[in-house]
Amino acid sequence: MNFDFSDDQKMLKEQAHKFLSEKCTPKTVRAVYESGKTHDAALWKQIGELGWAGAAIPEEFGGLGLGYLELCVIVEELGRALAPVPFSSTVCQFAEALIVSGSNEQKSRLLPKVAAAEIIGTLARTEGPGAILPKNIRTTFKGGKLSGKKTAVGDGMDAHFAVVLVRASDEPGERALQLVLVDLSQPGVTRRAQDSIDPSRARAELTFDNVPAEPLGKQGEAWSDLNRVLDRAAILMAFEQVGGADTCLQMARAYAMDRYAFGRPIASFQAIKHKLADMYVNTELARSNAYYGAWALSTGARELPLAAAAARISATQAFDYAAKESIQTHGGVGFTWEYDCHFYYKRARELSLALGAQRVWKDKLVTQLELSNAA
Amino acid sequence: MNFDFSDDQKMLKEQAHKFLSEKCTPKTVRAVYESGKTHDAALWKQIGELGWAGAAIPEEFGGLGLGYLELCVIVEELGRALAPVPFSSTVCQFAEALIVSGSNEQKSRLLPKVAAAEIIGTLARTEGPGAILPKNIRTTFKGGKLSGKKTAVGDGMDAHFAVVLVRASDEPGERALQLVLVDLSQPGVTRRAQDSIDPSRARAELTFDNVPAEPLGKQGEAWSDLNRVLDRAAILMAFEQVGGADTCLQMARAYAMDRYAFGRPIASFQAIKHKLADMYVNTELARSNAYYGAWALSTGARELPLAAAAARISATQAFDYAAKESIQTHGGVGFTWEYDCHFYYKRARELSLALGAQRVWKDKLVTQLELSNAA
Amino acid sequence: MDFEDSPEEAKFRKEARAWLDANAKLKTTNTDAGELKETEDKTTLTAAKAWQAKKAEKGYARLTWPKEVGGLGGTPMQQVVFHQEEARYDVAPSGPFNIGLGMCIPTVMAYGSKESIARYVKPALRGDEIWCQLFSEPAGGSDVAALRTRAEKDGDDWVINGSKVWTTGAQFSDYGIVLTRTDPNAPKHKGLTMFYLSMKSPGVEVKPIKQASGASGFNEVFFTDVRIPDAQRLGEVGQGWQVALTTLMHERLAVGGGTGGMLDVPQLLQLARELDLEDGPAIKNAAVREKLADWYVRSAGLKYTTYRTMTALSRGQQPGPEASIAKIVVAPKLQDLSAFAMELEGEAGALTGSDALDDGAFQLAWLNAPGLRIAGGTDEILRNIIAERVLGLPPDIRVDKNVPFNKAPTGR
Amino acid sequence: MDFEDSPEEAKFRKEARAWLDANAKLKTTNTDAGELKETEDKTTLTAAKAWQAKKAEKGYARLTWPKEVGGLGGTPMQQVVFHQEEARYDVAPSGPFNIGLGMCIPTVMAYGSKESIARYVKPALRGDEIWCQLFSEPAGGSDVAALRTRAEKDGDDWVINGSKVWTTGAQFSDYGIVLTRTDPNAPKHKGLTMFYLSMKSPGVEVKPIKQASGASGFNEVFFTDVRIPDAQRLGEVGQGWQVALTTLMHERLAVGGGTGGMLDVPQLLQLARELDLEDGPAIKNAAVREKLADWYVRSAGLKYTTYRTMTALSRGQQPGPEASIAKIVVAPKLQDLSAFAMELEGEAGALTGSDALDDGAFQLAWLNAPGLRIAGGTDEILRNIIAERVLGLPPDIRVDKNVPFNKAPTGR
Repeated sequence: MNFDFSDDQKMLKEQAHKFLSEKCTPKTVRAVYESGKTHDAALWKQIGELGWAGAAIPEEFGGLGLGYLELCVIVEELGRALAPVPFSSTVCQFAEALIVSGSNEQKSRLLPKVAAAEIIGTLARTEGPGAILPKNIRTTFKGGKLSGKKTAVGDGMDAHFAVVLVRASDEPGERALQLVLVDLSQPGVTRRAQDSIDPSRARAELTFDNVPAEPLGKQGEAWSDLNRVLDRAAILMAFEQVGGADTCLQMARAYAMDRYAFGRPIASFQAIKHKLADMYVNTELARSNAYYGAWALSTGARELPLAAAAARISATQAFDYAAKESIQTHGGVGFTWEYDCHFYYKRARELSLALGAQRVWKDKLVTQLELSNAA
Repeated sequence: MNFDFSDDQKMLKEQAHKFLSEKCTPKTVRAVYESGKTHDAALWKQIGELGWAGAAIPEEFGGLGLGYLELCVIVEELGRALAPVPFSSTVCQFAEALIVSGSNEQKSRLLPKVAAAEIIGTLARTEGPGAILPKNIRTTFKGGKLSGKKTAVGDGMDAHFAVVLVRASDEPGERALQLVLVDLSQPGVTRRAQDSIDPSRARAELTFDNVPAEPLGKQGEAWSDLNRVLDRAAILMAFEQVGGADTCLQMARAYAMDRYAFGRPIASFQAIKHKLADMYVNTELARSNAYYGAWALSTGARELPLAAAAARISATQAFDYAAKESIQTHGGVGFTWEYDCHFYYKRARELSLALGAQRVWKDKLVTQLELSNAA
Repeated sequence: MDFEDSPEEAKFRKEARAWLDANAKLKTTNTDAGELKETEDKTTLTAAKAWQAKKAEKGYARLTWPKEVGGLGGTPMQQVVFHQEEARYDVAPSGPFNIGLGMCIPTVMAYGSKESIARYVKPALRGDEIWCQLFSEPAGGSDVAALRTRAEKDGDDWVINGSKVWTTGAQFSDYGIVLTRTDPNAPKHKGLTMFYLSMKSPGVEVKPIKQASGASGFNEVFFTDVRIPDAQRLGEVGQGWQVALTTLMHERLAVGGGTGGMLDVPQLLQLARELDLEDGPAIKNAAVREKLADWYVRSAGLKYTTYRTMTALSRGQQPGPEASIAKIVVAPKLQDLSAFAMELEGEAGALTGSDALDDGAFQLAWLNAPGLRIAGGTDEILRNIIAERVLGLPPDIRVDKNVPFNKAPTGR
Repeated sequence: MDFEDSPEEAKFRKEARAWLDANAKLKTTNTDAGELKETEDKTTLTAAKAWQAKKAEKGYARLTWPKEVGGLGGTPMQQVVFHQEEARYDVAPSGPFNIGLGMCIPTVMAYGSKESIARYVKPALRGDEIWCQLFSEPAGGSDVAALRTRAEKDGDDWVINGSKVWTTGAQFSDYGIVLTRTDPNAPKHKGLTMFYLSMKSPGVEVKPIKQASGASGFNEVFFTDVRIPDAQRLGEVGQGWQVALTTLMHERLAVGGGTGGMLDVPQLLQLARELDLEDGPAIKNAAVREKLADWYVRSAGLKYTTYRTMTALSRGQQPGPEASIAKIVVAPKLQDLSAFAMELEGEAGALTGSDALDDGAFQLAWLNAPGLRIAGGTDEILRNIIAERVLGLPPDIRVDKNVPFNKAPTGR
């Protein structure tokens, strides 16, 4: 049995932790919130220099080619530090879309820039509230030109490139869909900043007016490709969520030990002790599910879709619970702007919505159970 | 504002409470469990003499004609005492079926016997696990003869009469259904005792082989009639559930105050205090919803279906929680046969299933909200 | 059992309606004006004071108070009836005066001198002067009595130093009642003394507290050598906690009751009707329907619990303990329900404000919910209160009882 | 990261498999034989003893024990591997011996005389003699150390009077270790002394405890003037609690781990496939699917947590605290999941045994779930343990700490 990260991977995690505890403190997050900036450009640049963005990108495409297990431990630390950088959108989503659907030429052209964090990329799926279904996709791709509107696009104000889900023909259902790769610096692209739950993961509305774009992968395979990308992103971002949940637990624990009421640390009251114990249990379960996802992702196992859904659901539940009960443990100061709790509360919700709602993943999971018949 | 029972109704409740705390102790319930009997015949007889079974039955049909508010307070006390008598099946279900669908002749013939608790009646709907839908009803009624099989019939071994949901024609859907009234003493009726969660509410399988029976209400209206009966029974039995939940809270409270661990009553530990507080909150909410149901039932308000669903869901949740957490509060002794906790745990589940599962009532409730548009 | 007024209530409702018709217009929309942020803006405040004054002339400002002090000597149920009727009209909020009239002035009336009663009650009733309550401190939190703000005797005066927190309305208040520690060597509850003071006194500084939502509904108040005469003492020296208890009892009720105008099942039902999920309209989704039902029975249960409480009032009885459950039901439900709504919206649910569905009402509710679970008693404190006061369970073990306050463990 | 054996593990697995092939048949069905009720029947017990003896000859009965006492001096991971392999074969349960070999005999080995070790270890290992653990008492419960069973010195003997409860396997045990109070004037933990004794001693009476389900998995054991020589003392007089702590540590792990063969998501999935609900097949119902997913991620999370623990063992490290979460996840889930299954079945879900779907497996699980939430540490105690031992939070305040046991509050 060898179901844990290797010593080298743990060392990499430790290095990432050390770097971020110096370069990405809660002050860093607060600065982004209060400056009105969308992310910390300097930190993003350093992350590029460290090669983290390319950890899982093959060397032939300019990455370090370390592998996904290495990327997972890095993402966990980014999540722990609430790093205000476009890592998830660029590395966990955009890059994975290229890896899943991109041609060699497309990969060679863009992955090296991702690996160096020279570009920011994003994935644009949503056109409005509710379900994302083939029939709801109105953005069109005709004669190489992209037209339409996407909303709530992650890091949409900063992204240089986007992978966009579009309708490429009038056929019904999935067959009409296509993923396209678009350079957002072109004329015809209009961006509008949108207010969102987590300003350090700013979202934007992108309008396309006959913008030249290139197909990414085959028409008709876009829907299944997209779901493969989402599965892979779900596993990576589950580590981000586990990291966040773990920080909430540690913050709540530290505060409860330090805070005295009625002559005792509030950590000595069962209401607090049992709350923190539940946080711990949820986070451990989420961590174990995330590990299984990491294994599936790193080996390309056929269990990947099931592992991805389980990792995401478990991590989302753990982070949501830890973030809100950390505020509760802090009491009055917990919901003030001055304390950091609300950054995590907002990030937890942001990450829960980023790759689609819980119900979608729960449905996916049970579908996989029905297929595998091995719950 | 006059949203509470009257002083007279409260006095009646007090009398019922006094009577039952003498005549129906936990020992009475235990005796039924351990004797292998299905109910306490002597207690049932006394309840008949007190006229409780006829509290809401009009005087013209041999009842006291007091009204439904009076019946509600009596049922709450029966629930509180876990009375091992066929009151719910006979009074809350069978009698209500007669009142909703019966002809004057049928009412005159049977309601007086119900009021005197001279007969036991029941409602036979279920033919197997899962949903009860028109298409699933295979029991037939042709040429005045009843044939087929019903399962998990409440008090089925003791009932003298049953109201049975049957298929009276080959039309599709509800139109084929009919409620029929059948005398179970006739040849062709076979009863088989079934093991069930709550032996003091014994269930049985009833097989009908060409048994003469009479229509109750109109064919085609059976389905809506049945739902009206279930709504009315749900409100009455919500009081039974609230009574049971309240006893669980009182038992758990008394034990927690009396039981010392680590040199203190376990009632002084927040884990127990907050558990009991939650029991209290759930039970108060359930009580208030039940009151609203009582008002709707006693006035025949058009809000009755919504009130019934809310009362039932709320009361089921309160009793389920109180029963299981009362065991938890008792610790080791809580799940022994020797202590009484398990009687309530089992009764809570029995009552939750008796009138159909939670999901059915939740769906009903939302349907009502959609209609009323006044959530 | 019914929802009808008693004859007296019906009669009073008629009077109240007549007066309201004569002095205000019926609401056209169904918005709740009771929000604190609104009262921060000056014009609303001016309007509020004007409306308050009108009500005061008629005795409606606090109609349960005796006539001598400007009330009508009315019943609590008449108060309820008036609020029900007033809520139907498009009038300025009475929020800014609730704390003063609900907590501070009753304390002044109970413990103040004839002179101070004569001086302060009427202006407060008319809304000319607004009062705030200065109890909570950074060091206190749920343990209110652990406050550290010192009041030291200096001749006939007292000199106050320290700071208070979570003070609602301090930014527009003229006066406040302040709980101070006058004897640090006495056990926690025994060394306290209550005063009232002008918020305009030299050395009083008010700073708004920015919340996670970005808005500010509370303040910090700092006291630097604030000098007040002994005549502004309420109750005996060292008896401050007894004085405060009455006040606090009112607060729990006030906050506990203040759950109107909140997002709830109707808004979620509406959302479910508008949204399409993967398997069709959200309102047809079994999981959504179960959630709607679960939350509805809690909201309805609470609504009818309130009716039971009103009935007790209407029958001239003490309301039962069921009143204490409101906030513990409402606050967690709001947090879960609003998060669920965001999940229904999907990725677009991360948008807020004008970019979001319903102008981000669910998102805003979700941002405010944590505060609601804490302000006026955390979920945990409220469970303790229900366990101890309603169910009569033993209090938590107190290690700081009978210990001099300055010797009690603080971890420092 | 993978699920493969290390070379050593692979090698050992091969050996174990070869031995098992030579001595047992592979399972045909997938039933879990570890149930206690089965071991109550004599034939199963005889078979269990025979199989245990076979394993003992090879050193597989407790292969982590040193060779001198009949083990193989193997690693914990080899123990895990052997259990994995053994579980694939149709062999008699080892349940009856787990408590003796897991808790009692290690205590004897740690505190017993050379003679007693020489006398008792081997027969227990071979299953010739079965041991039980006699700690819990009616007055104790979660507060184990509050036990009252007295042991009084009489010459060279001790005379034991009192009673124990929740004793697993007492009905077929030959010996037991018993924790007694030898000094009621000392504080709770200080007045205890541990002994071992023959369950056949005069004055020992075993009575089964009937549970809510009607079955009996535990016993009460009564001691009336049971006389045992001082030579059967384990550890010093008054040191009983220290002796017991090792034993208890093992118990938590044992019970915590014992969650195999339980109803879980696969069975519920199967049920959902078979049942039709109002809106079609249960498996298509969104609310059912969400429940399946919620419970699946907890089961899977626990499974992979166990893999992490095994990995630590495999790497020769101490397993992390994550092992302590098993029961707190499994027990409430079993209670909720089984109740949910009954709800799916509707009114027919109230039937049990042969009249119910799947022979009432869900109904039986629901009847047993409350016991699982309590036995071997209640949900509440386990949360305390996680909070204190894993997160390092302060213990609950102890009012009975340095109080003489017979002066400690009992409410009597």
